[in-house]
Parts: sequence; C-alpha cells; structure tokens
Amino acid sequence: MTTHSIFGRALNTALPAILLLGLVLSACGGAAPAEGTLRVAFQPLVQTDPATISSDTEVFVANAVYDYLVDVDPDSNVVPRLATEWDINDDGLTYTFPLAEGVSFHDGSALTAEDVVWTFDRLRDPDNGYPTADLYANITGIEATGELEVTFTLDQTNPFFLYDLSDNHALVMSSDTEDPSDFNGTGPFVVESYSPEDRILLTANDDYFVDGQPQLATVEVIFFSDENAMVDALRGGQVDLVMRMSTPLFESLQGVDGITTYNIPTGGFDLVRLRADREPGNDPRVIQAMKLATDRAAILELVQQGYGAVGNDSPIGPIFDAYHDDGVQAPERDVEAARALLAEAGYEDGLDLTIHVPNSGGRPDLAAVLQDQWADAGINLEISVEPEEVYYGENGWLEVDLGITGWGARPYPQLYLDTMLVSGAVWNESHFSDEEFDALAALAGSTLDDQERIDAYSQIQQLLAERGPVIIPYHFPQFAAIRDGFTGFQLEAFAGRTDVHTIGTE
Amino acid sequence: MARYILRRLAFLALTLVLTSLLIFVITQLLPGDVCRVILGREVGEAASQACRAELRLDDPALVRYGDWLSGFLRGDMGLSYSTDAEIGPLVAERLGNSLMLAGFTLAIAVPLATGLGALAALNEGKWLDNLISVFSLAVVGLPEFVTGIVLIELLAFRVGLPANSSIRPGTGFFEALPSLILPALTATLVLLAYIARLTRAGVLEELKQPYVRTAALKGLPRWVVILRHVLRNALAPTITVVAISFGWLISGLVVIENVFNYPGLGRLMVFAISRRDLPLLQGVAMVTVLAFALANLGADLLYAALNPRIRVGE
Amino acid sequence: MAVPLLQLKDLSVAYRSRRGALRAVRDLSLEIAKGQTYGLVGESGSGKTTLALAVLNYLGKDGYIESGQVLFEGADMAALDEAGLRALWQGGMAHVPQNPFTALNPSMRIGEQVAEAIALNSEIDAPEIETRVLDLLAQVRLPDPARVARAYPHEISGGQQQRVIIAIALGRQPSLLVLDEPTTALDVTTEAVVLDLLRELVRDRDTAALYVSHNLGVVAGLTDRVAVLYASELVEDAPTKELYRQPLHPYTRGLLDSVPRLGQRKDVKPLQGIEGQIPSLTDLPSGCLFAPRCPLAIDQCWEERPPLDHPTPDRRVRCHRWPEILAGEVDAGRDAVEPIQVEDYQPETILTVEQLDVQYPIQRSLADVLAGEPARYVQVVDQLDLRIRSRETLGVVGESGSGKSSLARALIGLVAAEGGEVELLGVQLPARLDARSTETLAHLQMVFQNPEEALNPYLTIAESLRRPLRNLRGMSYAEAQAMVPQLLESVRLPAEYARRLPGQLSGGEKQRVAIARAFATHPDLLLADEPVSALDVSVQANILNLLAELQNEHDTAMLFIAHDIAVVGYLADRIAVMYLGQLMQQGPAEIIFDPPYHPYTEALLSAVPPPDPFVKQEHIRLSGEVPSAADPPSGCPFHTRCPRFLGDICVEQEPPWRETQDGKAIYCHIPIEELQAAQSPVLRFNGEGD
Amino acid sequence: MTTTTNPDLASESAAPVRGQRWLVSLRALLRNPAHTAGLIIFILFLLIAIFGPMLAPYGVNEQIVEDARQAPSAAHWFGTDRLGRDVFSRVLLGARDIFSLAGLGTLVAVLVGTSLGLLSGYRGGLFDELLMRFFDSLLSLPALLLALLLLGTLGPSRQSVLLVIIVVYIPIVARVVRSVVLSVKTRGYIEAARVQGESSARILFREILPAVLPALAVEAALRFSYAIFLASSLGFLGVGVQPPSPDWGLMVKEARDNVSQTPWALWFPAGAISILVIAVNLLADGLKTLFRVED
Repeated sequence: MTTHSIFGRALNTALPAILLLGLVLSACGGAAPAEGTLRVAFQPLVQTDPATISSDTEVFVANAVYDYLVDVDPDSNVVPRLATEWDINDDGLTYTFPLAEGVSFHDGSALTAEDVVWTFDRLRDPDNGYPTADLYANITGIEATGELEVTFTLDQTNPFFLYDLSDNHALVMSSDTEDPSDFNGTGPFVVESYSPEDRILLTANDDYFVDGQPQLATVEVIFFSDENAMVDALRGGQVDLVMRMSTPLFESLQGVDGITTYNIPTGGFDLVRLRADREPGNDPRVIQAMKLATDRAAILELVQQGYGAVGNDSPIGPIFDAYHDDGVQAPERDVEAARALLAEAGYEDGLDLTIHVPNSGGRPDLAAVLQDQWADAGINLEISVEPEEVYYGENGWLEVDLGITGWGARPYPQLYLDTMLVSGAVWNESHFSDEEFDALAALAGSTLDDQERIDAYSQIQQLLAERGPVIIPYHFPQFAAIRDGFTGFQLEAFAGRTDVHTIGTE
Repeated sequence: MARYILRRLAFLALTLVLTSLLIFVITQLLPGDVCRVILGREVGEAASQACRAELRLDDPALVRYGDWLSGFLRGDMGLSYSTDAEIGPLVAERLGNSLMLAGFTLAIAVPLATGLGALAALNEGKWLDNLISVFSLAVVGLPEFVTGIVLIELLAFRVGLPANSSIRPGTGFFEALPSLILPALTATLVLLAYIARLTRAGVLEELKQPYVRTAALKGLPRWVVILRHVLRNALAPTITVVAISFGWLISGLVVIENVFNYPGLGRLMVFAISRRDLPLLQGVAMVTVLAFALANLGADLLYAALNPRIRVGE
Repeated sequence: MAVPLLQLKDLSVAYRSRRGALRAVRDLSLEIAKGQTYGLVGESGSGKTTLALAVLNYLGKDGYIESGQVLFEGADMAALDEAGLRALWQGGMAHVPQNPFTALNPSMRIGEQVAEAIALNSEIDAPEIETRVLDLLAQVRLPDPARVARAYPHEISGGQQQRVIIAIALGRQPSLLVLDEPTTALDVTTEAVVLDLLRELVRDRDTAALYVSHNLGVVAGLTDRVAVLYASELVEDAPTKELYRQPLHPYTRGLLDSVPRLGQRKDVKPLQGIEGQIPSLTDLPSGCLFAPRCPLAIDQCWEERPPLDHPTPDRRVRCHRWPEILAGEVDAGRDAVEPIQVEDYQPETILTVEQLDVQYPIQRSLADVLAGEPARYVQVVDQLDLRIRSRETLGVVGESGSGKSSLARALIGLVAAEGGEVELLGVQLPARLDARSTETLAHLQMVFQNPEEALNPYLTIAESLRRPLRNLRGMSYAEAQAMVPQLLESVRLPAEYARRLPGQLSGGEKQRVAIARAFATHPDLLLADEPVSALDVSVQANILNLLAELQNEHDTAMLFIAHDIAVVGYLADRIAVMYLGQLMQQGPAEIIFDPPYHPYTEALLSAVPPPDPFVKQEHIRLSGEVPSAADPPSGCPFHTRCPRFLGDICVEQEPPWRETQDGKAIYCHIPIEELQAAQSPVLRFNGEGD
Repeated sequence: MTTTTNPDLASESAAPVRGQRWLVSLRALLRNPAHTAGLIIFILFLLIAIFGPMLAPYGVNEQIVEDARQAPSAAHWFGTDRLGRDVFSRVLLGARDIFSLAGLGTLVAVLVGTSLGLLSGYRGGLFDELLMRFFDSLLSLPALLLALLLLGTLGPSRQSVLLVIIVVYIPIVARVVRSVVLSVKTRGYIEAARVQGESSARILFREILPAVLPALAVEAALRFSYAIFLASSLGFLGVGVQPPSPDWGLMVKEARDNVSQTPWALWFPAGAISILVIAVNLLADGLKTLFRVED
C-alpha cells in the first residue's frame, strides 16, 4: 500500500512545437491483446454530447470514447493525441496541426481534417450557446489545409491556446454526426452498452490508432449516487477504482489490504464570495472584516482534515508554482480588527447574513465552520443548504449576496480570472469590477512574455488578498483509490481526465 | 369474477390518472430549470433555449400532460429528458430487479416473521414469547440506514458477502442472489417486527375464538388444532399486510437501494426527481402504482381463497 | 347404588385476574346419573358457564380448580394428563356451546369439521367416514346432508349451524352432553325444533346432559332435575316439577315471578321483579349472598351464610328461612307491585301508517360482486298499514328478520322509508329524521334495544339526560341540570347517578336512564324496540313495569316491539304479529292467545317453552327456514312454511284480511270459521290460578 | 389452549368517575413495566427537547479545533465529531428537532386528518368518495417517494420536512378515523343522539370524537414513530433538514463518512433514534392495551 503524492511541477507554458511526444507513444509498439476488466465507480452519467458534458463521469467516458486534438498529461504538459505535432507562426496567431494517419471512427469512417473543423466550428458558434463559445471567441478561422492537416487562426495572441484546444469539451466528432450522443468517437474504447442511471460498459477499440492501447479489454463504469457506497464497494471488491470520495472516506482506506490510495494537489478550491455590487459587500471594510474573521488553518484542519493547501484568496494556487506568489498571504485572523472594521462600516451591532451553500462536498461543513468563526466577529450567518441542481440550475449562485461555490481544477489559472473575476465575466458571481484587476488579467492572458505574466499574476494575488470580494480558504486535493492488480494509473487533477487507456492489468 | 377484476382495474385506471396528474402538478412546481439541470451550469442561454424547444417545455402544461397521457395510453412512455433513453425498457429492467429483491425479501421475511409471531402467541407470556417480543422491539427501533451500515460492516467486510449490489442489467435471479442477500436482509428486518407482531396478535385473537374450543373438545391433538384451525384463519390478515409491504418493497426501498447501490425502481425514481426528469418520474410512478395495485388485488383474491366468507365466484 | 356418571365434590373454580383470584364457582356439589338431564339455571354472573367448562376441564389459561373435585365415572379429572383428557373429550363428554356461528371454524367445510370428530377414535376409512358424517347430519334432521357437508358455516342458517354442532357432539357418542345455552341465539320457532331434537336424542341414546340456561321455560320442559345458581353458589336443587311447584329459595321464587307467562297481563297479575342486581364477584356480601335483594331477609341473613340444607332427601336449599317458606308461613312473592291500571283510552288515532315500505340495499358480498350481481334490495317492511291510538300500547311481535325493528326505525326516521305515509298527530312526517322539526322529535321518542349501546360511554348520565331537555324543550343549561334528579327519580335511580358514566351502571340501570331520557320530552308516542331483551330476567320485569307506569303517568302511547310473545302480551293493549315485513294478525291483546289464530301465530305460541312443567302445549313445528327478504315468496309470505297450507291459492294470491267479531284481524286465505274449527287453544294451563 | 374471555366475569367493570379517568388510565398503563419504560423514556426525551439548550454543555455548532475527532471522555461524553463539535450536546439539542418535526408534523397531521376523517366518515356521499380517491392516489406511492417528490418541489428545509410529514400522514390518519367513525356512527347512542335532535357538529365532536380518541392515540403514537424514521431517513438521504442542524438522521449521514474515525458520532444519534422509536412503540402498545384498540 502506497500513497503517491505528486507535488506540482513547473507548468511550462513556453513549450511550443518543439515537443515531439509522438515518439514516446509510438515507441510502445508491439500490440499485445487487450485483457482484463476495470470497474470504476462514478456519479451517474447524464450528458453524452461532448459539447455539454461537465461532470467527472461524463468527461471520463468521453475521454475514453473520443480523442482530443491535443492532450494534457498529469504534469500539465501539452502532448499530441490526434494531432501528431503542431506548428506555431512567429506572430503566435496561426497554429497548424498535422493529424495522425489511419484513424477511424467507431462506425468505420476515416478521420479527416474536415471532422476537426466541424467539431471546433460547432463548439465556437455563439448561436449554439455551448460553454466553449467564449473560450474560442478569439479564433478567427479554422481550415482544413490538407486531408490530414488543420490550421487555426487567432485574433490575439494566447499563450494558453494549446490548453484551450484540450478543453474538456473539445473531443473530435465526425462531421457526419446526426445525433451528438451516439458515442461515435475515434477513442480507445467503444460503448458496448449504456444503461442510464446504472452503468456504461466500454470495450477495447481493437482498431485504435495508438499501438499498445488500450490495454484493458473492458471498462465498466458503475454509477453510484453515494460516495459511501462507492467506497464500500471498493472495500468489498465489487469495484476497482474510485476517484471521488470525502476526506474521511479517504482516511478510512488507509491501511486497507489490496487497495492503493492516491492524493494529489489540485488548483480546485471552494470559493466564499460576497457580492461586491451592493450592500454590504460594496463596502471594502466588510470584505476585509470577513477575511480577518476567518481562520484558514482551522478550516483546513476541520473541513479538509489537513489535506490540501491553505489558500490566499486567489485562484492562482500553489499548484501553479510558476505563478503562485508565496509572499502573498491572506490576512491573519484578527477578530478585534474585524469587529472594528465592521463597526466603522456601520455594523457595530453585528451583521446578519444568509450564506447559500450547494449540498455537495465539504461545502456545508465549510459553512458550518464559518458560522462558528465569524460569529466571534459579530457576523451572524444563517446557513441555507440547497441541492446542487437547484443552486446552479436556477442561477441562484450568480444572484445571492453571500455564497459558496466549488471551482474544479483547471490546467492554467487564467481561466479562473477570465470567467470568474473580470468585469462582466460570464460567471462573475461576486460581481467584482476593478479596472486595475481587469488590466492585469488582460495583460497576463495575452502576453507571450513569461516574466511579464508572472509579475501580473503576482500583483493580481496581492490585489485579491487585499480587496477581492472572495475568500479561498483552501485548495482541495484529488483523491483516488484503486485495487491492486492494475498498472499505468495516472490520476489527473480533474479526475475525469484520467486516462483509462493507459491502465492495464498486472 | 371477471367483472370484479374489471371493476378493480377501472379503479386502478382512475388511481393511475389521478396519481399521474398529481405528479405532473407537483413537478410543474419543481424549481430548477430542467435544461439547466441537464446541461449543467456552464451552458449559455442559446443552448438552454434549444433544449427547451426540443423538450417542448414551453408548451402549455395541459397540452404536455395531454401528450404524455395519450402516449402512455398507447403504451409509449416517451423518452427520458435527462438521458434521452427510452423509458419503457429502462423501467421494465428496473422493475425486474425490484421484483427480484422484493420476492427474495418476502421469501425470507414472511415465513420467518409469521413463524416467530405464531411461536410467540402459542407461548404467550412465557420466556420464548418475551424473547421474541424483545427481539422484534429492538428491530422496530432500527432505521434501515443503520441496519444497512451494520450489516455491511459485519457480513460484507468480515464474512465476505457483497457489500455492493449493483448487478448488471439482465442478471438472472440465481446469479444475482449473493448480491440480494444484504439488501433483502435489511428490508426483512424492517418488515420482521411488523409482520411478527401482527401474526402474534392474529393467532392470539383466533385462539380466543369459540371454534378453537370446539376443535379442542373434539379431542384433537394440540398441533392439529393449531395448524388446521388456528393458523389458517390467523394468517389471513397477514396477507393484506404483505401486499402493502410489497408496494413498499417495489419502490420504497430508496434508502436501502442507496446504501447498497441496488439498481431498483426507488433509486431510479430518486434520480428522476433530482434531474427533474418528468417523463421518467411518471414512468416509474405508474409502474409503482400498478405493481402496488396488482399486489393488492392478488392479496384480495388470495384472502378470499383463504376466507370462504368472501369466497370468489361460487 | 352405582357410581354417578358425573360427580362434583365441593368444587370451587377461580380465575386469575389483576385483582387476585376471582371465585366464579364456590363449594358446589352435584351428581348426574347416567341418562339424567340436569338443568342448571342462573342469570349472567352466576357462574353457570364456568361450571360447564370446569366439568369439561377446559377452563382456559386463567381458570383453575381451586378446591374440590370433578369425578367422571368415578375418576378424578384433575389427575388426567393431556392424552387422558383428550381421550375423555373424544368419547366421554361433549360440549354444545351457546353461539353456533362462532363455534364453527369459518374457513372449513362442515363435512370436514364433523369428520374430525369421528375419525379420531375409530379406525375407519375415508368413504366410511363420509357415510358416517352424512348419517350424523341426517340424524340431526338437516335437510340435504350432502349439501350441508360441502357448505361453509356462513352458508347455512343459525339453526342449522347449531344442529351441526350437535352432530359433532353426537359423533363421539358421549355419555354426557354439556349444553351451554344451546338455543339462546336462536329464534323461538327454531329453538323449539332444536329442543325437540335434543329431547329425542337424550331420550333415545340414554345420554346424560347438563343443560345450562337462563331460560326457566326451556329447563322446565327438558330436565329431570334443576339446580339454581346465584352469584357462584348453588342456592337450590330439586326435581324439576317440585322446584316449579314450590320453590323454597326466595331467589328461585323471584325468578319464576319475573317471567311473564303466556296470557299474563300487567293489569291483572303484574310481574314481581327482584330488586337490585347480582353482586360483583369481587364484592360479595358476607352473609347470604342474596340477602341484599331478598324480600324475606332478616338480620341473620346479613350476618350468617346459610348452609345447604336438605328439606327433603331429594332437595337442597341454601336459605335460613326455608322451613317457614315450606310451611307457607312466609311468602317470598312480593306484594309491592300493584296491578297496573289501564284507563280507557280515548279512541282518537295519533299515528297513522299507510303503505309503509322500507328497503335496505343488500351489502353485496365479495362473491356477489365477483359474480356481477346487480345491486339488490331487501324489502324489510312491505306495504304496511298501522294505527296507534292515543295512550294505547301496540305490541309488535315477530322473529328476527320480520322487519319489526325496521318498522320502528322507519317511524323515527333513522331509516328513510322508500314509500308510504306516516302521520303523527295529524301532521305528515318527513321520511328522514334530519328533516323533522324539533317539535316532532319531542313528540316521538324511542328506547333502543341494547342498553350497552344506548348511552354514550363517554358522557355522564347528567349530560345524556340534559340533551333532550336542551334540544327539544328549549331549556337553559341550569334548567336542564335542575331537572336531572327528577328524571332519575322517575326511573327509581338515586340522584347521585347523575355524575356517573354509563360504564359504572348495570345493564338494567342503563336502560332506566335511556327510558328517563326518552320520557324527558313528554312524548306522545314512544317507540320501544326490544327494550328488555338484553336484560336478565330478574331485571326485565321491573323495567317492563316501569315502562307501563311512566306511560300512564305521561299519557303516552307506545309501540312496543319484542320477539317474546309473552312479554308483548303482558304489556300491550293490542298486538300485531309480523312476518317477513308484513302483518299476519292484529287485534286486542286479551284474545291473542285464543283461537282462531293465524297459522303463524299458532306456531309461535306453540314454540314458546312455558316456564311451567305442568302446562300442556300443542305441538306445532315450522319446517324450513325463513325465506330471504331479498326474494320474498309470492302470494302469502308464510306459505313456504305454513302447516295449514291450502294449495296454489296461497302461492298465487295475497290473502285477504279477515276479521272476527271481537276485533281480531287475520291475514289468511282460510276463512275465520274454518280456522276456529280446526284450532284448539295452544296452551292449557293445569296449575294456573295460585 | 386459551379462553381469556370468561362470560361469567363480563359484568365486572367499575369505570371511575370522570376526571379521575385519566389518572386511572395512567395507573393502568403503569401496571406493565415495558409500557412504563416507554412512557418514562418518552417523557425524558420530551424534557430533553424542552430543556436541551439548558442542559447541553456546548453549543450546537460550537467547534473546538483541538478537540476534533475525540473519543468519548469526561469532557465530551459522546466524543466529538469531525468538526470538533460535542456529540452529546448535539444529540441533546437534536431532540428538539425531532419533536418539532416528527412531533409537530404528526400532531398537525392528526388534527387535520381527524377532521377530514370525521367529516368524510359521517357525511359520506360524494365528498367522502372524492376525498378517498384522492387519498388512494396519494397512498399509492410509498411515503418516502412522495416525500422526496414534495421535497424536490419545496426545497430541502425544516419547513418542507414538516409539511411533508403532514401531507404524507393526513390520508393515513383520516382513513383510520374514518373507519372508526363508520363503525361508531351506527351505534345506538349516536342514533339516540339524533333522535334527541343533536346537531351534526355536536354529534361529530361530542359523541363520535371521544370514541375515536383511543384508536387515534394509538395511531398518533405509531405515526410519530414512523415520522421519526421518515424525518431521519430524509436527513440521511440529504434532502431533509440541512447542516449544521443536529438532526439525528443527518448526524448519522454526516458521521457515516467518518465511521472508521469517529464511530461514536454515528452510534449515539443512531441509538437516540432507536431508543425513542422503541419507547414510542412501547407507548403505542400500552395505549393499545389500555384502550383495547385492535390492530
């Protein structure tokens, strides 16, 4: 029994076309027949159209059935997948991708550049309203510049464009697709049967274009609505892999024979945010008082049982070690100072607020701890726990004054800034609007100069710790546990992106 | 006979319509936009609109109910909003699983509980009666979720029974049997005390009846009096209870199916509720109501068979 | 002398209860010889059923023999183990319980239940058993034994069920039959048939019988000896004829005086009830148990428990004063009750009923519903005409199913009549009670059959009595409350009963309260639906007298309904006889017992067992069962059972009303003269006139 | 073989004068040790529900970081949970939750159900028919599913759970009451009351209701015990009362993750549920014997 703790590595964003990872993959040659079964426990699958998938399960299944143009490895490096390599123009605005040969969809048709064009056009068309529309708004054209070559043209430079191409939704589909839920991918596994709300059975794609993949003959994704039941099933030997569990459940698996657990840091975090566009959040003293009332170490200890990392109120967490500034600290807890600030802001008799919390993960616990901590400073919280599907489905999370939101792991931090904190951003739930911040974020998101970007991110961290209407008490880790007898399991920070085609049996 | 069943079926149809209407009204009030729930929080307005149009959510409620009803009457339960799957086969599959679990539970619970109840009654006031009473009382206080947790700890992790019952679609009864044991045992413990106490009361009541005295004073051995005279009459009310329990076993095992991840109707219904999947919800509810009503009808016929005072079709 | 068949020696039987041991039978000794029929008479609470069960050694888990012995054929039953006891039940003694319906297993065919009784103690094969079963069923005169054998208990009538029970008892050829009120649940005409059967069986088979009953009439006609039980004790034991000729115990005397004989009337020879009520077993007096109710009690009776003396070698009595009674020096007969004077009533009619129809929808059994039977109705009252004159008592007599109760319920409005008109004091009454005016409600009141149900157990007596005063006489709470003691006094109950709840009153007391409540509004017409049938005989008499007195006092007319023709005859001025929803005969009460009769009346009179072993009674028995009111016979409703059946005319045509000169009207095809010629008085009293 | 009813003893009954009745009933109840235990435990829990906040050594959400996940000790009798909260205090304070949800819900359901049952049983006719058909369809779904459906609509909150308990149990109570009314309304004393010109309202509430009360008391006790299960099952499924409420079912759910670390945080609230349910069942048994209510 071992616990692999893979600490964050340098995120090398300055890696252009020089990488030649195609070699690595093709080196594995010598096709041994796929064998063995992996049973994975997951939340029930709902969306099957790659354009709208979002949950771990959905992405996990899609990643097995379809292929990305380029992929991101567990160390956050961009690696080839359908594209064998890439070429970037000097102005950083044109990207050209040759495609692998001999790739075919599960229905037998061959992959062409047109399929890639069709896929990305679909994803970026604002009329379709897919989540990727904003992400790809910077693209001015996608062209098939050969039978097996695709060229993307950008409006502005984007240092993270390759990562964007590996967005969870960016799975290449056939241009003949009529039903986007038909599972007709090029990926390493074929959907054998799908029983909604129960399980999905995948079998090896014998014609997969990468030699030696997949190694497993079948993958059975079994749906659970209850994490306890997943872990019970793992312990009881009815499933082999669980990639979603609470900290105590993870703890309970320590020392269990035949099970290996994994714990990796992620950039994901729980966000406590106060609307900055109206009372009481429009008074920076209130925001500051809340930060002062919060004991982040205690929160990490109680809610996360010490797993994960203390946050500094910015989404640029320690995992992004190129950008994370250790020097920027959220204020130490100081109840008296918080009280004083509140009194100054006119809340000498205390401030009564309702905190809205989705009913998932450690968020209700976080709310409970905040309630106890903030009470000392005279901030009296009423906790309103709401079902996730209601809290997000009704857009309540964008409306309420005080709320907690879970933000999953992303491959680079700019995504958080652009969608969450920039003025008018789609999911700017705190309604934060700060010219200085906006300028810094724009700079960081377009400059190809690494140092300039590092500086901008540092300033952003400083700015958010001081006046950002957000508290990020911790960044959570990603847990997983797998039964012995499997090889090649490499946990991703976003568990759904964990590749199943590299897993084999001993 | 046939007309009686027809009448019952007419009542059943009425209940089905009322129930579906009730569910429809309630789901109309459910918060959370179906399309947002389905597509997730990240989709834009356009995708959401397209989804609403596809599901025809903007049609008047009455029109949608009418469409659903006419489809249902034609045997078409439609497509699930959230998974796009055909509801008929999906529900049928789960009904099969639920029936397996319900059947197995009853096969354990009914003989065990009636046996214990009868044994307690025949030893009224003696140590065996007290022992059974204490046991059933202790069981009465156990919520399913606690029983389930305890059984997993004791019988799964220590003895090796499957802790998890997520059987594959199409698994046959005997193949599924090991997976059925723990959930069935949990459900049995819920039913046990109830049926045992009812049986005990029934047997005690029958023992008081003068016909028992008549039988005993014929000089019949005690066991003949008990088996031939008392039990047959005492068990009749138990049948009704078993029928009611059957309804609960078919779709009320939400907690048990959750703890053991058993793919039954209850779990599917909870999924449908949380996904705002109205057609799926209706499908499961209709099957539930149907199963419940048929169980009741069966119980009534069986009751009539055991009790000649209301004998069927002379 | 040979060993008696059954011998009880100083037997005491007790039940374990929360309040300690309750002794239901104390120090009782009794001997029954082979072939002897022994009567055991007592009211409820006397211990007679316990004694019967003790004889069978079947006392249940709470009952036990406290002291003394039960010897059967000289052997102590207490010494028997389970097998021995079973052997005894299989052959020695058999039991016939009171309620035949509950005594048969409802879910087992009759044939099986009878077969169980014979198959046990004999090595015989199945066809032989079947033959024996059919034979037994035939012996108890069941029509079509093969059909009965296949039937379930609910499919045959109560009388037939009782015959099945008897067949089961006889199947084992017992030497002792323990009969516990075997005919109490039956109608009088059915009872007569069953009693005939028992009498014959006992005689033919030389079987001994212990016949337990509260009915002095039944015992008088059937037994050789009679023992009288009172509050767990044997108070008197004598050969039947001697006991009835000269009862030595005041209680026995009281019982005999409480029961109306056929033809006995309130204005000629009032009943002499026994005051008070039987003491609770938990609270027995220290001296003579009967002293509190005894008109002859002297100081000694209160202090000293009388011994069981032998006035003659053949008799036993437990009374301090038996020598005086025997010598005729004292008379336990009460002289307190004056004949109840009946004033000439004014001839004005206060109630007119015309063409009254009452129907009930048939509660369809599951089987009927299954068979798709359409909803059907039972015609319980069929085109009935009736008149009641001011201050008159009209007695209606009939067996169960005759529609007599439905008649009362339709008149009061609890059941809405389907057709016909009811006019009270010149005002036509709406069919439904809810539609009737307060005034009408006050004019027309009712006393119900079952005193246990007549009063709301959750309301105090005072509240029950206040309600009619407040609702129907418009009194204030205070006025009504002030009236309560007066109402209680009018029915001879102490004023402190006002604060009690019904549960603290005896049945007789409850019925008194119900009567007080009914009279509270000074009704012009009182409907009394079997007001005494649920009461013990000693209490019955006092309630009957009370009704008559109050009626006189309030100038109230009364519709008095009963199944007991002697009781009706005692109280009524005119009598109507009902059968299947129609009147068969009506006329002045004095002449009902004289011919000519309607053939049904004749059979009814012949069926009543007179509490007098010296009476000679015509033997007329009805065959068959009462037809279903859902499917009443055509023509004359009685034609299916009529012993004087004429022929097709009875089947095809409704009979005419024929009137005699003295005002009797008979609904029959047979002309009055022919009836007169064919009939002789059903009863001839030999010993009357003391 | 048993024959408990002895005809000769039938007349022995001495019901006490009104007012003493409850006292005597109580005394009769106390004669059975099991029923007595049920009553005492029930009262004890009720007292805890009332005075819990005064008795609890810690606040409901008071967290002691350094004491988190401690086994039972003198300082924390039932140990502490994952957030460092005192389990003993939370169990005590949770009693109020149970009574204010299951208890209040049952009470309201009993009141409304009784009114509907009385009316439906006494009036009969179309009203009765419609109401019963409606209840049929409500009852044709298992209670828990109906509860989940309603909670989906109302959103998970204390008020919703309360409402759910009320809605789910009204039909059941109404049916029980209705069946008693149907049997009582043909009794002689009800007919007598009608003959004496009583109004329908008075017959319903003064004449019939007292006869319904015994069955109702037993039914209410049973409903209460089921309501405890229902409320805690909803808490366990996460759709009932929400954290950080000390609802026992919710505590079991939350502690289930930690069962290997802090088993005490699971067993104490689970035990509290069991003990209370057993006590209420004993009480129901007692009431059943006391009032001679048949199943």
